[in-house]
Amino acid sequence: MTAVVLPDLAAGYDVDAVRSDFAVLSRQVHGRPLVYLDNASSSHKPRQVLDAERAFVEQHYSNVHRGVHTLSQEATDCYESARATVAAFLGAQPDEVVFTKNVTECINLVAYSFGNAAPGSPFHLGPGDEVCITEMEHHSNLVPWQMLCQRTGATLRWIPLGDDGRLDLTDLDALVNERTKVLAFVHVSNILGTANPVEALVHRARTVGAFTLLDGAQSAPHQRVDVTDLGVDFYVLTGHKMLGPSGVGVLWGRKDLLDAMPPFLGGGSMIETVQMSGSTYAPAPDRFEAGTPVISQAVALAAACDYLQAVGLERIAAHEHALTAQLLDGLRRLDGVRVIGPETTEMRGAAVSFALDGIHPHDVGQSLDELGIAVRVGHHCAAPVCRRYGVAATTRASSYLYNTAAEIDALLEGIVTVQDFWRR
Amino acid sequence: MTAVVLPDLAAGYDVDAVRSDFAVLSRQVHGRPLVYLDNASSSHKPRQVLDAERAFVEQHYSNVHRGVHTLSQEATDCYESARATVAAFLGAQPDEVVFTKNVTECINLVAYSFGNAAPGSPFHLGPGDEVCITEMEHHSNLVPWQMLCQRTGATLRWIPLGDDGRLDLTDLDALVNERTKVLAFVHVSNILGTANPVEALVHRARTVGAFTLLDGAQSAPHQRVDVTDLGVDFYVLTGHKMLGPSGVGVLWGRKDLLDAMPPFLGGGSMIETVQMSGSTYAPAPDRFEAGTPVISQAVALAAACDYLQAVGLERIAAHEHALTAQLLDGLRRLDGVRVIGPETTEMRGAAVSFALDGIHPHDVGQSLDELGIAVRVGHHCAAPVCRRYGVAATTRASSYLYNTAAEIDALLEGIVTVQDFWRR
Amino acid sequence: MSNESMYQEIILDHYRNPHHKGLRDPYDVEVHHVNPTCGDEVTLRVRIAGGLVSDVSYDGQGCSISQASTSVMSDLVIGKAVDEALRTSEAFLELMQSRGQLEPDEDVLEDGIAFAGVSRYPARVKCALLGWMAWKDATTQAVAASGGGSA
Amino acid sequence: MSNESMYQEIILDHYRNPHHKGLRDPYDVEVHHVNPTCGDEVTLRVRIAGGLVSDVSYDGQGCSISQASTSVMSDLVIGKAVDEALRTSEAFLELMQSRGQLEPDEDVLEDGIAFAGVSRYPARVKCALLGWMAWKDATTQAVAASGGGSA
Ligand SMILES: Cc1ncc(COP(=O)(O)O)c(C=O)c1O
Ligand SMILES: Cc1ncc(COP(=O)(O)O)c(C=O)c1O
Repeated sequence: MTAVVLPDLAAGYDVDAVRSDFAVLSRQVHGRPLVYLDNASSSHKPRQVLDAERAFVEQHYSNVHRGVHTLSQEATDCYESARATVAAFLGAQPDEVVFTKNVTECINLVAYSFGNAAPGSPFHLGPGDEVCITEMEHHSNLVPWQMLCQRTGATLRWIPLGDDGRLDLTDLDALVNERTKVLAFVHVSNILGTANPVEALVHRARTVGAFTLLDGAQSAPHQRVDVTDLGVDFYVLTGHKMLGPSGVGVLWGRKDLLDAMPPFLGGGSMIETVQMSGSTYAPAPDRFEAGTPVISQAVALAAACDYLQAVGLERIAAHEHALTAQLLDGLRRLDGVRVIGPETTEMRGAAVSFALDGIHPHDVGQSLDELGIAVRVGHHCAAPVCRRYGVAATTRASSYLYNTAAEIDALLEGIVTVQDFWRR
Repeated sequence: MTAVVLPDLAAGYDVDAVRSDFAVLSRQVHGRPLVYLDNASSSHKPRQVLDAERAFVEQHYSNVHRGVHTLSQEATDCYESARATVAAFLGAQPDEVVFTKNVTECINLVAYSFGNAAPGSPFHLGPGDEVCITEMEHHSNLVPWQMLCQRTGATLRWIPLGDDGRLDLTDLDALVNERTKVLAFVHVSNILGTANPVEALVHRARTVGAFTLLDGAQSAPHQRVDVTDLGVDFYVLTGHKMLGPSGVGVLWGRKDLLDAMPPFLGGGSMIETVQMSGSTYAPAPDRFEAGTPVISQAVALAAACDYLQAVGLERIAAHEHALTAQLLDGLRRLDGVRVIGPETTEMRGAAVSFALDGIHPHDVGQSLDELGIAVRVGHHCAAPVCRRYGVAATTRASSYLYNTAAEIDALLEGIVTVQDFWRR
Repeated sequence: MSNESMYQEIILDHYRNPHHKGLRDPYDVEVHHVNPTCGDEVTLRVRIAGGLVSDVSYDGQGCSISQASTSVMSDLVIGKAVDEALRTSEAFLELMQSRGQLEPDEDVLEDGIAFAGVSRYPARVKCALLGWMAWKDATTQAVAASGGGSA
Repeated sequence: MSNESMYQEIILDHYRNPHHKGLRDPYDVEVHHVNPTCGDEVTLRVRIAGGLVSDVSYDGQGCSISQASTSVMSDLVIGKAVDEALRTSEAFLELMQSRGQLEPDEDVLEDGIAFAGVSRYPARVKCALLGWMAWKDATTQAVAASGGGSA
């Protein structure tokens, strides 16, 4: 319905053209040009995405699904086309795509749905059953499973981290075993940057008949993803990290599983028949979209997928790879810097965590901010990782399609300035 | 952070001034000016709300809460001011306000949190305990309680409907009794228009020590709400019906209850400490906002609250009251029309459901659409109400602050045209 | 109503004077289908004899689209070989899923082409399919019960 | 760093040369407080005698703001009457919650006024309050244990 003008990058990766689509990137912070390196936390949104959402809301908005009037039919068309776009983005079918509010809800959806399964159902968990995660999970792929295990009496196990910032798979066969019902792990770590060996883990899970859930919050924004190639049962992502708005996440699940799983949230639109005494539920994806869905956010997310594909995910990945190499290389040349996570660009994403000797991450982050450089400091919702590497917190720089080599240089210089200031 | 120009209505209710803020209202549908009377399903959004969201996203966006850099601090400020604005809108304190994706999630949040409570907790339910709702609930305030009762073994009971479209309170004392843990009911019905006697119901619930939840999806948009005056324990609303975007809902709860209730969704931001072996949780409202919240949607909803208050909720209520009287009066003069719900304007909202003899609601809705008139047809997510009044579906017209007396006339004339067409 | 109305004269005719309506004997299979979102329902009987759809009869209530479409369906399938009738129902299904993008084949769908406009209204597609889905369900059951392929 | 920096010289001085740091005897109550979002922690001892805060000592680790603020706090409360010290801590709390809107009173907060800028950074307010909250907790416990009002 909405014509969106996408960047024309046929001639090569023109980062300036990309940057011009993001209003905030021309902001000044403390009198310096903003250097935004907090993309693993959330990305900015190009005007194409904002325009698409606004055009939809101003011309075609209405509630979806249940109406026969023109606006409601147009809104339904826009919403369902958004589902088709996101599905195509993941190499999937539209009816395998469930819209939620964020990736955290997606994971809770799966965990609660399993928790609602009756004994005898393939999704049921009880004492003696196990859920396996890893020590590098974001709290959003950790706490829901802790809570599920608490409710059901199942046992939570985890694959530990090695000293190199990668999973230690030595005991994989013991950790993922015949009792394992679910293996849930992160595709690319938001704190370490580590990219995990999906194939090996999925292979092991399949061998023992465990369901697999892949947390794609940090992969979908940065690389081409094909859920069939990945071979997992569930893949989840969050819109705000991939040029979309806050308030939208996506659960992709195998259709046969989604149709068989018990519902999670109850309410309008997820039902088939409702009587006071009991209800039956609609097939997926409706079954998992109770209430008025995140309509305009889904439309905006589809525009973000279009934008990413117009720029080209391979080109984005290559661009980020170069920036990451530059950053890792630069950090290596500095004194008093320790990278937490893989120190080379093999099997890794663009998030780079580090510690500066004797300077608290809060002070690093705040001092960099005074230079206009936005990085994230803290435990990055992965407290066990910090504990594993003996730090209370890290400083993390994470680049995206609109960052430049000059910005990485600015960060590296900024680190030196910060070191000088705090070591006076 | 964002200057929003609000309508100046000091001089009286100027509906044309209000209309000029809503782009879609100047649309044509099937060659006729759009007459949008589907507001109980979802409302349109004025440019002030869209501008506020866009200004935020283009200048101050970042993830909230966890960052020390300037953008993240600004975004946190905007998000937390939005919470304060919504709290003030409800006569509440900011830390009693939880942002969700819609009212359906709010109700599930409360139901699942109660379901997660351990035996001995005041929120725990088990066999012998009861949840009481009403026969006029939206599926979103019905299915979550059915599911909770299924999980816990508690019993679901409901206050029945009388022939007049109002609750039949004859057996109230038996239905809400010493075993009742929760009384959940709708403030204003989305299908019947009925406004419920909150005071009497809350009084009974308090007498037996039951928690009360009021579904304000259809009251918050249309009248001044003060949660303290209402005397309930939980009040829930949804943004998209009150000039806000899709993708945002609000749970208000008494702070002592929110702080004591077990968490619902697990993940980032809702935790205090996380170890692989177990976690502790943050106080409310953070405890109930797992993952990246609906940041820009909350900012937009606050702008919607500002807009509603600038126009004046009393004036909006009075304007709608006049339109509802005009519609009920007009329907009464027509042959072959049956109003389903209260037939006068006493204790009622602006949603008016009706049936045309011998014409299926689908055909009514579609034929009205061909005249440019948008109404909703179906069971309006309240199937038990349709069953109660012996219809498969109804046609519902629902007005809001931007509707005009001329539009109500257009609907009434449209009904006659539809009757003529289908009775040929 | 306007020219671009989904309510073509053909549809209105079938709605006002439905063909083959009223349950009849003999039959092989009877089914009852409901559209839960709007409460429309149909009870439908099928008789298969010698590889032919020898009779279809039905009763039900619902909107003009579901009623007219069931009437058109019965006209189209009665007397056809089961195979061919199933192909016709596939063609109708395809038309309904086309979101107004398909030019229907009048040789195959006859009066059914009047529903092309309905396919632009997702909320109404289910109405148009109610009777067809009931027929397909009943026919599949009847063929399976007769223990044979479709001939 | 820029002029509008939250890192005022006073803060840096206290951070580099913290006052009263190192756990000391005698004491009435010892508490351990952690800021879960960043892992900063402090162990703090309080001794109350004759209605006065006669000693505060502490150890801990954390960012410059939490360390400097604890140092400033100990300067401000040691030797004060418990009542007065509690009022000082209220004044500091109020300053921290002011989002940069309050003009701090130097007579009451002395070096503490250097933290006015920190109140503009919600993420850092908790850092600035860590030591104060620990002190308040310990003092309240000590007063309660001594079985008395605050005098
Ligand atoms: C009374 C009532 N409750 C609950 C809901 C559900 O709202 P939402 O779909 O925004 O969750 C609605 C609206 O659809 C409603 O009118
Ligand atoms: C790997 C990973 N998983 C999950 C999340 C949670 O995402 P959200 O907060 O959007 O739910 C994040 C981001 O914060 C993440 O990086």
